[in-house]
Amino acid sequence: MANMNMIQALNSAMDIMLGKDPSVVLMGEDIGYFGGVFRATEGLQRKYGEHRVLDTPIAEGGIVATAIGMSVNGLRPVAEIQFADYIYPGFDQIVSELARLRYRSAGEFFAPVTIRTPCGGGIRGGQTHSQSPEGIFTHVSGLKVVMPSNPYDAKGLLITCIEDDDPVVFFEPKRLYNGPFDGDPNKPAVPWSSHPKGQVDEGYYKIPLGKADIVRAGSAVTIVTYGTMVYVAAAAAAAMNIDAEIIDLRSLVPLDTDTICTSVKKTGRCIVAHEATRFSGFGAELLSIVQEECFWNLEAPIQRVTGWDTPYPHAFEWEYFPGQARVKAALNSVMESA
Amino acid sequence: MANMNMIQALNSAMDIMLGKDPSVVLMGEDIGYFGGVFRATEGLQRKYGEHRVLDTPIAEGGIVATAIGMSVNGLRPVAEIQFADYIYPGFDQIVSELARLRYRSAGEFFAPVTIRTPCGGGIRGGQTHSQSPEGIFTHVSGLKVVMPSNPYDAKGLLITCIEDDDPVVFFEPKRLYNGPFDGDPNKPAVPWSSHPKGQVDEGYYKIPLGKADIVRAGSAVTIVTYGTMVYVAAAAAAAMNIDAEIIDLRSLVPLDTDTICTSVKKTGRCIVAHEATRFSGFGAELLSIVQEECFWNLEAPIQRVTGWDTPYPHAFEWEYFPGQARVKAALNSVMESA
Amino acid sequence: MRMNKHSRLHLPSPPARPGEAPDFSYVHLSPAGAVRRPDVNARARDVESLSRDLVRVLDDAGDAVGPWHPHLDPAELQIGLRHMLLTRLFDDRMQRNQRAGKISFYIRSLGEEAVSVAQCMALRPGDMLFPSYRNQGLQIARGIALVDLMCQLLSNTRDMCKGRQLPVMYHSKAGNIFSISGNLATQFPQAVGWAMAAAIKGEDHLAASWIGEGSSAEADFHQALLFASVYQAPAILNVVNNQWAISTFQGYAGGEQRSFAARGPGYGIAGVRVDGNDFLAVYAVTQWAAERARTGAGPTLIELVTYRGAAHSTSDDPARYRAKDDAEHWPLGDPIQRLKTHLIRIGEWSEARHQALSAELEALVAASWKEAIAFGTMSEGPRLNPDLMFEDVFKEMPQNLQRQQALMRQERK
Amino acid sequence: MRMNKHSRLHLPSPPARPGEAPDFSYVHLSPAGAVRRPDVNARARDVESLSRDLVRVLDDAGDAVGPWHPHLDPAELQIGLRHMLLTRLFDDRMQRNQRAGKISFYIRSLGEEAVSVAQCMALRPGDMLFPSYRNQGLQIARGIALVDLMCQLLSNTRDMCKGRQLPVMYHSKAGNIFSISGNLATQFPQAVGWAMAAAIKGEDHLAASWIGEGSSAEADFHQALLFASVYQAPAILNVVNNQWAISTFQGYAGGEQRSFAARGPGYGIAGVRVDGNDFLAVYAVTQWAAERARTGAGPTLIELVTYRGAAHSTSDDPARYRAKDDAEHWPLGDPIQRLKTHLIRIGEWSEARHQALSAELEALVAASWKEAIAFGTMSEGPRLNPDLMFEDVFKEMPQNLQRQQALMRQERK
Ligand SMILES: Cc1ncc(C[n+]2csc(CCOP(=O)(O)OP(=O)(O)O)c2C)c(N)n1
Ligand SMILES: Cc1ncc(C[n+]2csc(CCOP(=O)(O)OP(=O)(O)O)c2C)c(N)n1
Ligand SMILES: [Mg+2]
Ligand SMILES: [Mg+2]
Repeated sequence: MANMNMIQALNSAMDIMLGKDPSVVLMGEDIGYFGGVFRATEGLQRKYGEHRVLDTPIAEGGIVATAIGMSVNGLRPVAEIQFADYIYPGFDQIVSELARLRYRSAGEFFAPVTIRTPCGGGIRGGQTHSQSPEGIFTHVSGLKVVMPSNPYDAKGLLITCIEDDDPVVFFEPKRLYNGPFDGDPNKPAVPWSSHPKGQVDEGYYKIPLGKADIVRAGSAVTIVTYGTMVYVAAAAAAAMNIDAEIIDLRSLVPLDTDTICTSVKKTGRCIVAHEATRFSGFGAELLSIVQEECFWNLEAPIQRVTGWDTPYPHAFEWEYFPGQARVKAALNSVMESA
Repeated sequence: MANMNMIQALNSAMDIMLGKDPSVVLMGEDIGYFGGVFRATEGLQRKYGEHRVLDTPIAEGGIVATAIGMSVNGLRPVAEIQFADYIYPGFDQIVSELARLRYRSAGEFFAPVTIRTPCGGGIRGGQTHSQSPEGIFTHVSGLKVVMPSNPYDAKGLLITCIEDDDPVVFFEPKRLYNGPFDGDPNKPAVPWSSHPKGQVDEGYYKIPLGKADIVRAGSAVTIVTYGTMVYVAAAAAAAMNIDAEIIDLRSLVPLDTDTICTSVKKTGRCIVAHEATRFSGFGAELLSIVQEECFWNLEAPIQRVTGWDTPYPHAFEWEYFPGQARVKAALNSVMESA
Repeated sequence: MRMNKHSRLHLPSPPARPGEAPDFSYVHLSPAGAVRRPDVNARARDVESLSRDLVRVLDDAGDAVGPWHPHLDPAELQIGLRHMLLTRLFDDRMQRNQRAGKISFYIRSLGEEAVSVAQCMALRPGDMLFPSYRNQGLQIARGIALVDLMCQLLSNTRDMCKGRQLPVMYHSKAGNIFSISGNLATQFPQAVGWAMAAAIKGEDHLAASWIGEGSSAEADFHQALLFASVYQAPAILNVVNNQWAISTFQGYAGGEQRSFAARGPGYGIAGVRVDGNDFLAVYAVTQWAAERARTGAGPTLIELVTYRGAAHSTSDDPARYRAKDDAEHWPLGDPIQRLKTHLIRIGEWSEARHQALSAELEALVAASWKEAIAFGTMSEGPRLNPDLMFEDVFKEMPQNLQRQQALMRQERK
Repeated sequence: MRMNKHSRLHLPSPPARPGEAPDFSYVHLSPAGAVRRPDVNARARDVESLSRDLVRVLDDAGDAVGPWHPHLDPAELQIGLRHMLLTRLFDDRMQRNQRAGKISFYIRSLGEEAVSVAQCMALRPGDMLFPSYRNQGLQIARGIALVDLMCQLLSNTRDMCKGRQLPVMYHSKAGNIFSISGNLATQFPQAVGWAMAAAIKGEDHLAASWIGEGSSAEADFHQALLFASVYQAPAILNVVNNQWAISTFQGYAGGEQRSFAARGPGYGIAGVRVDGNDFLAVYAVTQWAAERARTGAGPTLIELVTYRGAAHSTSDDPARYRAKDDAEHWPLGDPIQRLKTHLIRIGEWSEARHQALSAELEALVAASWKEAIAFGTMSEGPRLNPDLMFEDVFKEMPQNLQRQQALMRQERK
């Protein structure tokens, strides 16, 4: 066990996989010699060579397309998209090709590509360094969608994704790279070294996709969330002294419906929370599933806690970000309802 | 008034706008000399000239990008994407640019572009001529999203969209081009000439965005839907002799939440129906809104009727398509629940 | 060029619309044998003229001339003729089947058979092919059984795609032919990625891909050239310039200003323009490009100048947008006729043998069709199990798809 | 080139990494005055050599020589010098402000000032500019007030973007400068669309756009060139080759094989490679391109060869990936120094005047900053109303945003 922040844990996962499986290659903008703008691939090119850790042109479409071709030729590319906000030039290759290759070729061809990309706000990055587009990808049949919330999970999930024979979009909430964040920008930053999930096994281990983590058991209300909002929601519930059961989904597709519904059937109340914009966000799917499966158990309408339906505004970061106040309002509403 | 099918109605809308406003230009693949693969622009290049009705390279990204530039220079481009399945190469320009230009420039620049694109299945088009990606676009702040279900609405809505100063993605359910379709492929095709909404005013008229149409008033259950499913749902309810209130949304963004909620508060039961895949589809947003706004009125869980979560399979079109059987199952469930 | 008196926007126009006389004077031709054949290791910048000229081997008389003459064994040429003829007869029959309502959709390659057949024959079986929908000649030259292609067209119980793709969207893992996409040009940079992987693994296979000149307008064309150039990937990137993209003339893909091959040198990639209806020239140029790829001299962009002899697809009617007898005036003739003439001229073929071959191949097509329909047609015989709809979305079927599969079964009761 | 013994993938490498000696021998130079100046109406295919050569006017001594000498009025040159110097001093001060925590982020254009300033001056006020984030010289040369730029950097109450954009993402409707996007290269084809509209309307304005050489790898680069070629749009497409894209050397954008200007001829577009640090050459080439655009001779692709003198942005540390003293060895020198030397040489400038100008401009920057911070800073003074967050998503605020705005207000109580 070692102290690792999320970047180090991701680096460790890739290090281990490069060492273990000669078919694993990393590729992306600035990821080679430089080690990535967030330094997730630091040292890996030096260790494994330029032909295993490739710098690429600034062309997200070309990165995804060539990764598909490489994977069809037996490699297992892990492609970094520098910011999730820049994934759209690769969208056609992801949606029309990566996600559908296995299906359209009746399983003869498949593309075990992992796309890693930092997402989310809270870093004063403005509208093009703060987006949370995960919901869009969850609507694309054939893609797996993962978002860890801590170093331990990040490493185990990334190893699982790299070994998975299906394509995965792996979102990394960049505000959590250096430590958990409870939504209050005025508090001093907390490092991962002071958090149990910052204790990371140095060796190879996996965390299965489709298994949510109950980060806090509780009986009063179920909070279904993932990424940064795990900490924001926990802090808000704690501040209100509400015995919330907090579920960190970790993988959005496949989705651990059982854990969610078991919890809601127990608590009878539910909020879903994410940073992404509200309208047609992934929260709508979560809410829908809970409504469909747990309707008769619900004692109050399910509430969504989300970013507002605007682009991410640079100067209004903390009015935009779904912080504790927004969670509390939802908790209030869901607890009060009778 | 004249008999028009949906193609003729769309053609009439563009004809009128080309005639009325010299800043309107049409552009797209095969739309000029040829008149479009679905013939929606037939005759318009001959009538208004090659510089008003432009054939373009096969490059959806370039089409959207140049349309944005043209609109910033005072034109009002109506761009056709030949099939909605081919909109993704233009996705970055739509999401990162078209949708956000007004916001990021604090209103100084804006892009009044209308993107028309045929969507949906039921025409044996296989996975790349049958998709219903509207849900994705509804998640993008700054875009309006419209889908008419009949010639009369198609014309009035398209004129509104062209005149609208915000960007719009205008989806045309291609299975409805020639007539309403109740989901049964074995019945003889019904032409628009035998349907009241095939009677179309030949002149200029508008239908506002954000106003849903109650195509059938009823008291037993609310069916919230749009596009092809309007007819499928109506047929299923009729066959079951259920007094359904059927709401044709017409515009998804802005959404007529009031009409939906007023209806559900009256009926106490609701299903939402669309052709698109279920997981994170627009139905999830509709369900969520109804759950949030009408929870205490609901007598049964809201049900979703959708395509399955797979690509659109060529050989299994009618097992895939959400036909009357699927609507009936949902109606049964929502009506039985006590 | 027509334009409104105010607009000064340039709008490309084809030389002949319906009712006008065909005019191919815009096609720049070089005489057969006239274009030099640079060393396979020449640098891209030193072979730029190849992107403007037109490599041709067969002259009007049917003789093979000049430095690009590949000196193939007559037996090879006969195989090439056979594949091309089979491709055409297969197309003819499938077209008729579509018209008769037996398949839902079809796309012919009439007049373009040399492209796929000669290129495939110039490559090795281990080379990976990333075709477009108009490369059925690749399937045939790689020896995919007609009945397998037909079963795909029928979406029947032996359909390699398990009913999931439109007709003609074949693939063959065993034959090293990639799955065809309905989305134009996507395979072009994928092929480059495949080639990059071959290089990373130190293997000497190459990847070849084909797109239409219209599709070269897509972003993926640029991505393919760029990545191929940066990593000097062992790839052959082919633009089949058949002059039309549905109704849109090649000028709308940029062909009015410059050849498509000329894009290559702009990216530091060798670009070669070749007579796409000249089996020998296509073979020779492909062989040259393949040797470049295998010897580390980098990728090649080949523009195959040909003509779409038929409608775009069974959904199209070209009489609406181009001169009716255009194809007959095409200056580069018909690829099958030209190879046949050559073979006869060198004493390795005859009208009689041609007749016999035609008859044999027609019989093969007919027999294959008979075999194929035994596995089911659109209206009769066995049908694929709709359960298959839910497989292969993921490697393992997730819970929600299992549930949907169960619901689907219930619906069908 | 380093590679594993098995891999044969080519991997571009910069000539010097940290600790290595700078080496710019890869940069192909032409002597000042050596490159011919074709007629503005020359066809793209007839000016291909311009895409390989390097247009230069100022020689090492500071004299202006050769056919591209634009013979500008000394007063014009002095204005150019002033704009460049102001750009640099503005950059210096903003960099220091960022380091002092007064703004969140900044991007300098150190060493590239001639690109924006000379190009802007060679264009007309009605021409529309589509800049990247490293073209602050355009804003300055177009006369946008420093205080307006600073208020944007501060996201304060006078911020033209109403707080919605990262620092440096300016725009000016009145100044005909388009809104800068954080997404690379998107503005390139938009500029072409703007130019197409100008042509459709029969106006003789042109559109000019700028991207970095690294960004030319994006699909939008291809779309811009393609649409510009097809419609012969009155556009000037500029690739600023400052050799680096964050940590990535220009070889990874394809520059190892061929110049970026050379992409132009591949699309049938005139391509010109110009010394980006030579104010006169940049001016002359831009003027030539503008005349082409206005006279219907079509678009031009200009590669401006320069060097990124500073870090990519305030978030970057180039010592991690390039030789420390690289910039000092850059063979094309410093644009401000070079124009200054020229002006002195022709007797139109002096060290004393330069000192005085520097002092004046520093005072202007300081005064502007003082004015700007009165409208609020990150930590003090007035602050934009967060209500603004919900405006301009649509022209009219829809119901759901009104509701969210109300909720936001409640949260803040
Ligand atoms: C991304 C995308 N856009 C549009 C289409 C519709 N489409 C199918 S084929 C075609 C024309 C392609 O022409 P070309 O590339 O020249 O190939 P050819 O048909 O001539 O072989 C078009 C526009 C598509 N399939 N994919
Ligand atoms: C689509 C997209 N991908 C990646 C980035 C991240 N990024 C910002 S600047 C930059 C480097 C650009 O280099 P270049 O185009 O050469 O311009 P320069 O910074 O040298 O002026 C990168 C990769 C981005 N902003 N947008
Ligand atoms: Mg073609
Ligand atoms: Mg650069």
